[in-house]
Amino acid sequence: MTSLSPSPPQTDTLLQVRDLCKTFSISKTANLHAVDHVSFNIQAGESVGLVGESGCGKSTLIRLVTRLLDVTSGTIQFDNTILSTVAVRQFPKSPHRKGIQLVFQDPTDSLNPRFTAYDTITEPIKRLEGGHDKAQLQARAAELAELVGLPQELLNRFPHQLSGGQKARVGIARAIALNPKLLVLDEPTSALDVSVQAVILHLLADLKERLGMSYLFVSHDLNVVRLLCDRILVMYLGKIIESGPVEQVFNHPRHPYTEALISAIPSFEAKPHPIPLTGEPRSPINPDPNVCRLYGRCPKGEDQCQQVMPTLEEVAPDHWAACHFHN
Amino acid sequence: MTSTTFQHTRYVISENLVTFGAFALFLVFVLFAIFGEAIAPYDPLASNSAVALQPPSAAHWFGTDELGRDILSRVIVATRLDLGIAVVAVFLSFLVGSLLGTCAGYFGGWSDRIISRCIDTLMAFPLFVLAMGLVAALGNTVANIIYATAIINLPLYTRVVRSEVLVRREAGFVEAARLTGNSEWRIMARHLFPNVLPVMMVHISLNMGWAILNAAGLSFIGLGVQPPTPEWGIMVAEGATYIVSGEWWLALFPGAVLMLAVFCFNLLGDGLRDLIDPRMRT
Amino acid sequence: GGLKACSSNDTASTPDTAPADTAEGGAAAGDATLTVVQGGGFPNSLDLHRVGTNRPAYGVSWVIYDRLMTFGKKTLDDGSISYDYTVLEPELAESWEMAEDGMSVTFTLRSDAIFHDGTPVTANDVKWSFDRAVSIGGFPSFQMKAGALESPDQFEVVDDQTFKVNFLRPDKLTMIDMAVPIPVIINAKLVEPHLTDDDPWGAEWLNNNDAGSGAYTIKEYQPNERIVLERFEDWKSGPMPQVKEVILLNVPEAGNRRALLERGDVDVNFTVSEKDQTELDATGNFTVVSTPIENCLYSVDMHANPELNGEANPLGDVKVRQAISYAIPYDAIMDTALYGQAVPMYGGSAKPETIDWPQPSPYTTDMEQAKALLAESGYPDGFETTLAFDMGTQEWAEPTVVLIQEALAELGITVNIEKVPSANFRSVLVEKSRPMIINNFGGWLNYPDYFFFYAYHGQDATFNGSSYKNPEMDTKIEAALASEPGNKEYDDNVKGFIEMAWQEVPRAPLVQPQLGVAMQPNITGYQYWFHRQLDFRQLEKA
Amino acid sequence: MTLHPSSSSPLTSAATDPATPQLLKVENLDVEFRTRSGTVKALEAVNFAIQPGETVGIVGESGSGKSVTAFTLMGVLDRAGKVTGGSALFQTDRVAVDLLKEPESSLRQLRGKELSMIFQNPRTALNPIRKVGKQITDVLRCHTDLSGAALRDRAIEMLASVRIPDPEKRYDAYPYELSGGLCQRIMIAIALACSPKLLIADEPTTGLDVTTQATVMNLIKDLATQQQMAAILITHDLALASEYCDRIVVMHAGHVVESAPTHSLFQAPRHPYTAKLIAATPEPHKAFADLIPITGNLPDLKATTIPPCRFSQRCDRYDPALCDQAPLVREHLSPDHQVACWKPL
Amino acid sequence: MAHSTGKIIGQRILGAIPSVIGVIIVTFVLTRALPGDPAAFFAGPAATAEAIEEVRANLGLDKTLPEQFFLYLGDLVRGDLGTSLTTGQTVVYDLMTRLPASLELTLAGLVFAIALALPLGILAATKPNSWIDHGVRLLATAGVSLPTFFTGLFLIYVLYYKMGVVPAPLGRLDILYSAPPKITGLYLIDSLLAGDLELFWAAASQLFLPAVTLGLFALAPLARVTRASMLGMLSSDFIRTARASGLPPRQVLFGYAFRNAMLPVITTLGVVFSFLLGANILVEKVFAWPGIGSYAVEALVASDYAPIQGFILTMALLYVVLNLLIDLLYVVIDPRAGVDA
Ligand SMILES: Nc1ncnc2c1ncn2[C@@H]1O[C@H](COP(=O)(O)OP(=O)(O)OP(=O)(O)O)[C@@H](O)[C@H]1O
Ligand SMILES: Nc1ncnc2c1ncn2[C@@H]1O[C@H](COP(=O)(O)OP(=O)(O)OP(=O)(O)O)[C@@H](O)[C@H]1O
Ligand SMILES: [Mg+2]
Ligand SMILES: [Mg+2]
Repeated sequence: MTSLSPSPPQTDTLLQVRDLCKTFSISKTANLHAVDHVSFNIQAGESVGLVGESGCGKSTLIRLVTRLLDVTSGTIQFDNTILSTVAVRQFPKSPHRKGIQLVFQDPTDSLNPRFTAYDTITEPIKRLEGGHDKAQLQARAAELAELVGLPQELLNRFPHQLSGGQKARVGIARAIALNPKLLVLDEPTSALDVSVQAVILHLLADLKERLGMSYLFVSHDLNVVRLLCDRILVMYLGKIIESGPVEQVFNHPRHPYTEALISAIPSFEAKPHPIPLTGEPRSPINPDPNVCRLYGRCPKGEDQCQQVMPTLEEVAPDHWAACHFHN
Repeated sequence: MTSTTFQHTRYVISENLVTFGAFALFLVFVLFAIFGEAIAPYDPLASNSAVALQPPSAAHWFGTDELGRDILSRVIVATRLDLGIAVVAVFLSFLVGSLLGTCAGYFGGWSDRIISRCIDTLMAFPLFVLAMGLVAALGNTVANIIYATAIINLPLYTRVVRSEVLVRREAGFVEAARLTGNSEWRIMARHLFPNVLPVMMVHISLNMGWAILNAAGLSFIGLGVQPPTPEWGIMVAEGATYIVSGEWWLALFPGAVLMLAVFCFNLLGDGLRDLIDPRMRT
Repeated sequence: GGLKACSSNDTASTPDTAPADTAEGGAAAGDATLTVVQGGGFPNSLDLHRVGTNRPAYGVSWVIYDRLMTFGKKTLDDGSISYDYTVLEPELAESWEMAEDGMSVTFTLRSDAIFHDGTPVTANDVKWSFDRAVSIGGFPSFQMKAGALESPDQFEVVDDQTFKVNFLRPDKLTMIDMAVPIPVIINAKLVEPHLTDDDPWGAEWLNNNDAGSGAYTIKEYQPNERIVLERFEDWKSGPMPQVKEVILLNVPEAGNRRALLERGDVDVNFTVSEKDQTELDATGNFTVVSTPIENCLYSVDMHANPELNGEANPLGDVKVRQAISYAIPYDAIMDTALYGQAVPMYGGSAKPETIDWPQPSPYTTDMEQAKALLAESGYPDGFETTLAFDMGTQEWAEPTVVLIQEALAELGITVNIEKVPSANFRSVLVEKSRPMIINNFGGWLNYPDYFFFYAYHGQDATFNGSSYKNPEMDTKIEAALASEPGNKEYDDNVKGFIEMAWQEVPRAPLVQPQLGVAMQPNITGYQYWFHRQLDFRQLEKA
Repeated sequence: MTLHPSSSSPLTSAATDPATPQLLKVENLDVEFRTRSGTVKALEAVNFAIQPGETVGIVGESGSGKSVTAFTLMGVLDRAGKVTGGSALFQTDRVAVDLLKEPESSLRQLRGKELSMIFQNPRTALNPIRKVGKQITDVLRCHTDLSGAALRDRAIEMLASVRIPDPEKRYDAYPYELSGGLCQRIMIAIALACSPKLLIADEPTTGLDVTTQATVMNLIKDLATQQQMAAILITHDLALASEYCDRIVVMHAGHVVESAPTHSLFQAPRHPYTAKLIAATPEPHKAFADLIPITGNLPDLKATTIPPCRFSQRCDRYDPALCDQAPLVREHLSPDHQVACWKPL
Repeated sequence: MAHSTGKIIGQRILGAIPSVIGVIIVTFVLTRALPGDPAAFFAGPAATAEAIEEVRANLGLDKTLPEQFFLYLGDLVRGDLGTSLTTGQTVVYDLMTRLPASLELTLAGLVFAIALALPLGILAATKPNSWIDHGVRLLATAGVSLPTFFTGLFLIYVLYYKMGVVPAPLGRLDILYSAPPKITGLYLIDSLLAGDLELFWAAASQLFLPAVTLGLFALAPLARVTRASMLGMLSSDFIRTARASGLPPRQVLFGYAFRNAMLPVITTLGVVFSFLLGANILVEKVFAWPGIGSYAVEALVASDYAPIQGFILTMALLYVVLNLLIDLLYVVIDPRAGVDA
C-alpha cells in the first residue's frame, strides 16, 4: 500500500516499521482501523515527532511499537530484531524490553498510587536488571532523580503528594532508568501547565543530548514537536499522510491537513483567520480503501479523491506527502 | 503517608461524631469478644430453674431465660462467636472473591466469561435460600454456617473486585508495570490488587453486619448453631416466641446488641468510605 | 395399631367429636362460624391414604368422611371428655353382627345416608373404600394390616345395604381398626371417572376433592393456608353439629397464635405450647383443656447395642444407662421445659403394680446413685456422647437436652447436643445412628403390648430408638400381643416386660405428654381423640 | 508613579470613562473555600471590568483562580466556597445589580439570559441523558415566552447558528453521539440561546484539537460580534487569548497581576509574571533557547500567612524590603493598563 | 430504540441460559445432598424397611442420580415440576398460587421503601453533613440492623397485641373474607378489578405490617445509594451548566440531577428486590403469609425435593426477568445503555 521507498535498512536504523496495521473489532462486521499500513524508520539518535488529531491512532501506534498491544499485521523491527511476532504477554521477558521505554501522557494515571517515587523509579531496575542490593538501588535512584531534576527528598513521597511537574519527572526517570535506546513519549506535556511544559521540554532536550537516545515524540501540538524533533510524521485517521524534516514540513506543508494544522496554531502575532477544514472527520470504522481519508473536510476534495486513495509520494528530498494535489 | 493517613483518620473521626461512636462501639465489641468469659457476671451455660424467666433486675441486668441462665452473660459471651462468624465468613468470601474477581477482570476473555457465568449462576439463587440449603445439606455447625455465609457473599466481592480491576486494567500504571518487566501475575498481585483493597474495605465492614443478620435468620428457621451455645441470632429467634407471653427481655436484649453490632459495622463502613474517598482527602 | 409421634404440638390435630348416633344428642344446629388456628403442620391433603399426608389432615378427613363405626366417649378424672376405645358405636353402619365362629362381621348400612353429591351410600362404596385402604400401600395398608385386614378378598358386598368382612385370623384389633381414621367410606361412583391406569385408586383427584358423606363439606381448600368447612345439612350418621362453618387457618408462629386467641380474633388455638397452656389457663379467660396423650411417652433413648457405628458404645453398658437415668434432672425438666403440663413418668415404685401404660418408672434424680452406678460400670471416668433431638419438638426438647447435658457433665459424661431438622430426624430414627436421642412416641390404640412392640421389640422398628434387642423381652411382648387384656397371662407378660424395661432402661422415660387446646370460654364440647385432632362435629359455640 | 492601596483603587479603567457604562465591574472580590484541611484563600481583591461588546481574556496557570472567578460571577460556586467580600455590578437593561448580593431568585432570571457561561469539557457539562435539543429548549422555556413548536424551531435555529450540520437531526441526538467539537457548539448554543450580554467561556477549547479549537473560537468570536456581546475568555494559553481578546487580565494565585489591552500586554508586559508567561509559551517562530520556564510553584493558598505578593517566591526581581509590604499595590500605568507589582518591569 | 430493546431482550435471554442450567444442576445436586431421607419421612413413622423402600420406588428415588436427573430434566421440559409431598399439590399449582402473594408482599415492601428512601436520600444529599443527613443515615441504618423476623414480631406485639391498631397477622386476608376472583393473583389489584373496595381495604390492611417490616430492611441500601448518587450528580459539571443557565432549582434537582442519579438507584433496586424475594421467607413465616418463601422453608425442612427445585428455578427465572426489566429501564432512562449492551 505504502510507497515509502523501502530503503535498505541502514546499520544505524534503530526502528523500522513496515505496513503496520491494527484493527479493533467493534462488532461482528465492523472493524475500527486505528492504524492502517503505517511504515516509517527511526535512526539511532534521531528524534521523530508524530502529530495528528485526537483519535487518529497515535497512541495505538506507539502502543504497538512499545509492545503493549499485539499487531494485526505488518512488522516492527528493532535493533535488527523482529519484535512484532513476540506476544505482548511474553515481551516483558524479552531482552529488548528495556530497549524501548515509554513516557505516558497522564503523569498521575501512570504512577501506581501506592508506590513511592523511589519504588516507581527502581521498579524497572529490579524487574529487568536485577541483582542490585539496596545501596546500589538507592544510588541509582538518586542518580536518576538528579538527572531529571527531582529533589532527593521527594523520593519517599507518594504520587498524590507530588505536583504535576514532579510526577512527570518521576515518569521520565522511570523510563530512562535502563538507558533505553528508544524513548517513546506520548504527549508528555499535554497535562501540564505552560510553565511546567517548558521545563520538561528543556529536560527532554537535555536528556537526549546526554544519553543519546532516539525519541518518538507524540503530540498534537506541532509547536512543541518543532522544538524537539528532527523529523515529523503527520497522521490522519490511521494513516501517515505527510512526513519530512520538521522545518521543511512546518514551513512548506504539502498536505491540506498539515496545512490546516499549522495555520490553526495560535500565536501572539496572528489574528483570527478562518481555517480551511470544515465538517466532521470520517469514521475510522470500516473505512473505504479507495477514498482519501480527508475527503469531505478537505477544501481541495475532488472526484479523484473519492476514487483513489492517495499514497505517499516524495515531494521534496525526504519529504513525503499523500495527496493528489500536493503541489 | 502513614502520618497523613493517621491525621486523616483522626480528622474523619473527629469530624463525624457518628463515625467516632461507631469506632468506639467496635472497640467495645472487640473487648467483649476477647475477654467475654472474664467479663460475664455468670456462667452463660449454667441453668438454674429457680430463677427461670426473671425480668431484668439488679442481679440479672438483662433478666434470665427459660432455663434461668443469665442473658447478659450469654450476650457478652456470644460476641466472640458472632464476630467470629462474621469475620471469618467475610474474610473467606473476600479472599476467594478477590482472587476470582481479579482474574476475571484482569485476564478477561475466557476466564472472565467462566467466572462471570458461575457468579451469575450463584446470583440467580435466592441467596438466603441458598444459605439455608447449604446449611441444611452440610449440617448446622458453626463451620457450615460460615461457609454458607461466605458462599452467598462471594458474588458481591467477585463483582466489585472485577469491576474495580476492569477500571484499572487499562490504567497507565498497569501499562507502566508491564513496560518495566512485570509478569502478569505480578501486576495483578503487586499493582492492581493493593489499589482495589481500599474500596473493598467498605464492603467488608458493611458485609459483616449482614453476615451476623444472616446467621440470625438461619437460627430463626432452626438452622443456627447447636444449643446451648450462646449466639445472638438464636437467642433472638428463640426469645421471639416469648414476646407475646410478656417475657420481652429474652429477645429484646440480644436483639438490641445484635442491632448495635450491625449498626456499628454499617456506620463503620460509612466512616471507612469517608476515609478512603479521595474527594474527602486533600 | 397406628403409631405416631405424640407431642401435642409437633403436628396439629382436631379433637372433639360428635358422638355417634347413640350418644346423647348434641345441641341444635346453629349458624355459628368457628375459627381455629393451628401451626407446626397444616392439613396437606383431603385424602389420608396418600403418601405424605400429615397428621393434621386426619382432622379434616375425620369430618368430611364417615367410617362404619366410631368410638364411645367417657369423662376423665379431671372432668374432661375423651373417646372410649372400649366402646364401638355405629356411624355409617346402623348395626353389625359378629358371625358365630367369630371369623366375620356383617354390617348393615344406614339406609338414609347419602354422600355430599346426594347419591346414597351403598355397600359397593364401602367395599371399594376398604379395597383401596388395603391395596393402596403405604401407611393405610399398614394400619389395616394391624387389624388383620389385608386383602380385598376379605370384603364382601352382600347387598346394597349389607357389607361383610371376613377375618383371616382372630385379632383383638380387627373391630377397633375399622373405627380409626383410615377406613373412610368414599363415594366410589364419584371417583370412578378419575381413575386411570397409573392411578387406579384416584389418589390425584381425591387429594383435592371431597367424596365423602361426613358432617362437613369442603367449602374452600387452600392447601397449607386456609380450609373452610361447611356443615352438610343432610348428614344422618350422627347428631347434627352445632357449628355451621369452620375456618381453619395456618399460623406458624406460636406467639401469634396465642396473641390471636388473647385478642379474641379466633375461637380455638389448637397448637398451644405447654407454657402457653399454663399461662392462658392462669388468666382464667379461656378454656384450656390438657389431656394426657394415651400410650405416649417422651423419653431419652440410649443406644443399647455394644457397638455403634463401628465403635464401642458406652451406653451398651446397662450400668451406664441406669446411671444416666438417675442423673436426669426430672423435676427441672418437668418445670422448665414442660411447665407442669405433662404427667411425670418417674419416681414410681420399683415393680409395676398395674398394667397401665405409661406408668412412672422407679427412677428419680439421685446423683449419688448415678455416680455409684457409673463407677461400677465400664466407664467410671465418663465419656463423650451425642444427644440428638428433633427441631420440630424444639420448644420442650431443647431445654430438656440442655438440662440433661448439664446434669451428665456432673457425672463426667460430655454430651454434645445435636438439633436435627425434622426431615432428617426421621432418618436418624431409622438409621439409629446416634447414641442418645429424645424420643416422642405413642400408639393410637391404647395397649401396652402395642407400645412395646414398636418401642422395645427386637424387630427394631423405627421407634425402638435404642435399637434394643432382647429375646426375653420379645417373648413377653409377643405373648401379650397374642392374648387379651383381663386374662392373667396377659397381665403377667405386661408387668414382666415393663419391669424389664425399667431394669434395662434402653429408654429413660421422662413424662407422658398432654394434648392441649385453648379456646374462648364460649366454646364447649371439646373431646380428646386418640388421633389427636379436633372433631369439629362436637364443638359448640355459644 | 501613583500608588493606591488595593482597597480603594479598582484595577479597572472604566471608572475614568463615565460615558461608557461598564457592563460588569468586579471590585475587591474575595473568595474562600473551607476544606477539611484548611481554608483556601482562592481569590483576593480581584478587580476588573468589562465594557459592552468587549472580549476580555483571563489567563494564568492552573489554580490561579480563573474558574473560581467565573463561577462566582455565575453564582455556581461549590458549596464549600464563600464570597467573603467585594462586589460585582452587572448592568442590566434598566438597573445595575450586584451579582454577589442579589437574591437567588432574581439572579436566576439573569443567568442564561443576560449572562451565560460555557464550560471546559463540553462532554461532561451536558446532561448525558437528555437530548441536546431539549437542553436548549429547557433554557428557552425558562427565559422566554416561547412554547411548543416555536421552542423547537428556535432551538434548531440555534443549532444552525452554531454551524452544526443537519440541525434538525442533531436536535434529537444525545451528547455521547457527538464529537467534542460538536458538544462544545451545543454548549455555545445553550449559552447564546437567549442572546446574553455577557458570555463567560471557561477554557472552551481545552481538550479539543487545534483545528477544532480554531473553528470553535472563530465561531464564538463571530457570534459575539454579531450579537454585540461581551465575552470573558478564560484560558491558560496566552497565544490563544492574544488572538481573540481585546484586553487581557493576567491572574496568578488568586490575584489579578496585570490587566492591559492585548497589544500593549505583549509589547510591553509590566509584571514579571506576565513576561515569564510569555517567554514560556511555545510559538511558531520561537527558538528552543527562547523558551524559558518559570521556576517555582504557586504558593500554598491554604497557608495561614501568604506573602502579600503571591508571586514573590518565584520572582527574580523580589526585593524583601519592597515586596513584602502589604497590601499589594495596584498601579495604573495608563487608563487601561494596570499592574500589581512594587517593582514592575 | 425498538431495535436495541429487542436486541437486549434477546441477548439477555440467551445470556441467562447457562445460568439457569447451572441453577438447575446445582439445585438438583444440593437437594440430593440434603441429609434427610424423604422416603423415610413420607413413609410415615410406623413404616417398615419394605414400606420405606416402596415409597422410595414410588418417588423414583431408587434410581441412580444421573437417571433421576434426566427424568427431572424431561419433566422440566414438559413443564412438570413434580408434586409437593408437604402440601400434596403439584409444585406448579403451589407456585402459581403462592408467587403472587410473595410478589405482592415484596412489591409493597419495595414501594414503601422507595417512597421513604428516595425523599430521604435526596434530602440528605442536598444537605450533606447536616443533622438531617446524619439523621437519615441513622434511621436507615437502624432499619437494616435488625433481623426482619424480630422487627416483625415486635411490631405485631406492639401494634396488634398491645394496641390493636393493625389487623391480626393472619396472612393475606382477615379470617372472614375470601379471596377476590383470581386475575393477577395480587389481591390489591384483583379486589379493585372486582370493584370490591372493602376487600381492597382488608387486603391492604393485612399487607401493611409485613410490607413495612420488609421495607424497613430495604430502606438503608436505597437511601444510601440515592444519597451518594445524588451527591455525585449535584456536584457534576452538567448540573453546574443547568444552574448557570438559570433553570429553576426544582428542574435542576429533579429533571436533571435525579434522573441521572436514578441509574445506580435502579441497579440497587434490582439487587434489593431479588434480595427481598429471598429474605421475605422470614417475614412470611412471621405473618403467616402464604408465599413461596415459607413454602420453600417447609419443603427444605421436610427434604421435599420437588418444591425446593421448583422454588429455586422460579426464583432464578424471576431474577432473569428482573434483570431484563432493569436493563430495559436503563435503556429508557439512559440512551447510552442501549448502545453498549
Ligand atoms: N482498545 C480499543 N478498542 C477499540 N477501539 C480503540 C481501542 N483503542 C483505541 N481505539 C480507537 O482507535 C482510534 C485511535 O485511538 P488512539 O488512542 O490511538 O488515538 P490518539 O491519536 O492517541 O488520540 P488522542 O490524541 O486523543 O490521544 C480511536 O478511534 C479509538 O477510539
Ligand atoms: N471546591 C473547591 N474546594 C477547595 N478549593 C478549591 C475548590 N475549587 C477551587 N479551589 C481552589 O481555588 C484555587 C483556584 O482554582 P480554579 O479552579 O479557579 O483555578 P483555575 O485557574 O481555573 O485552574 P485551571 O486552569 O486548572 O482550571 C485553586 O487553588 C483550587 O485549589
Ligand atoms: Mg492518545
Ligand atoms: Mg479552571
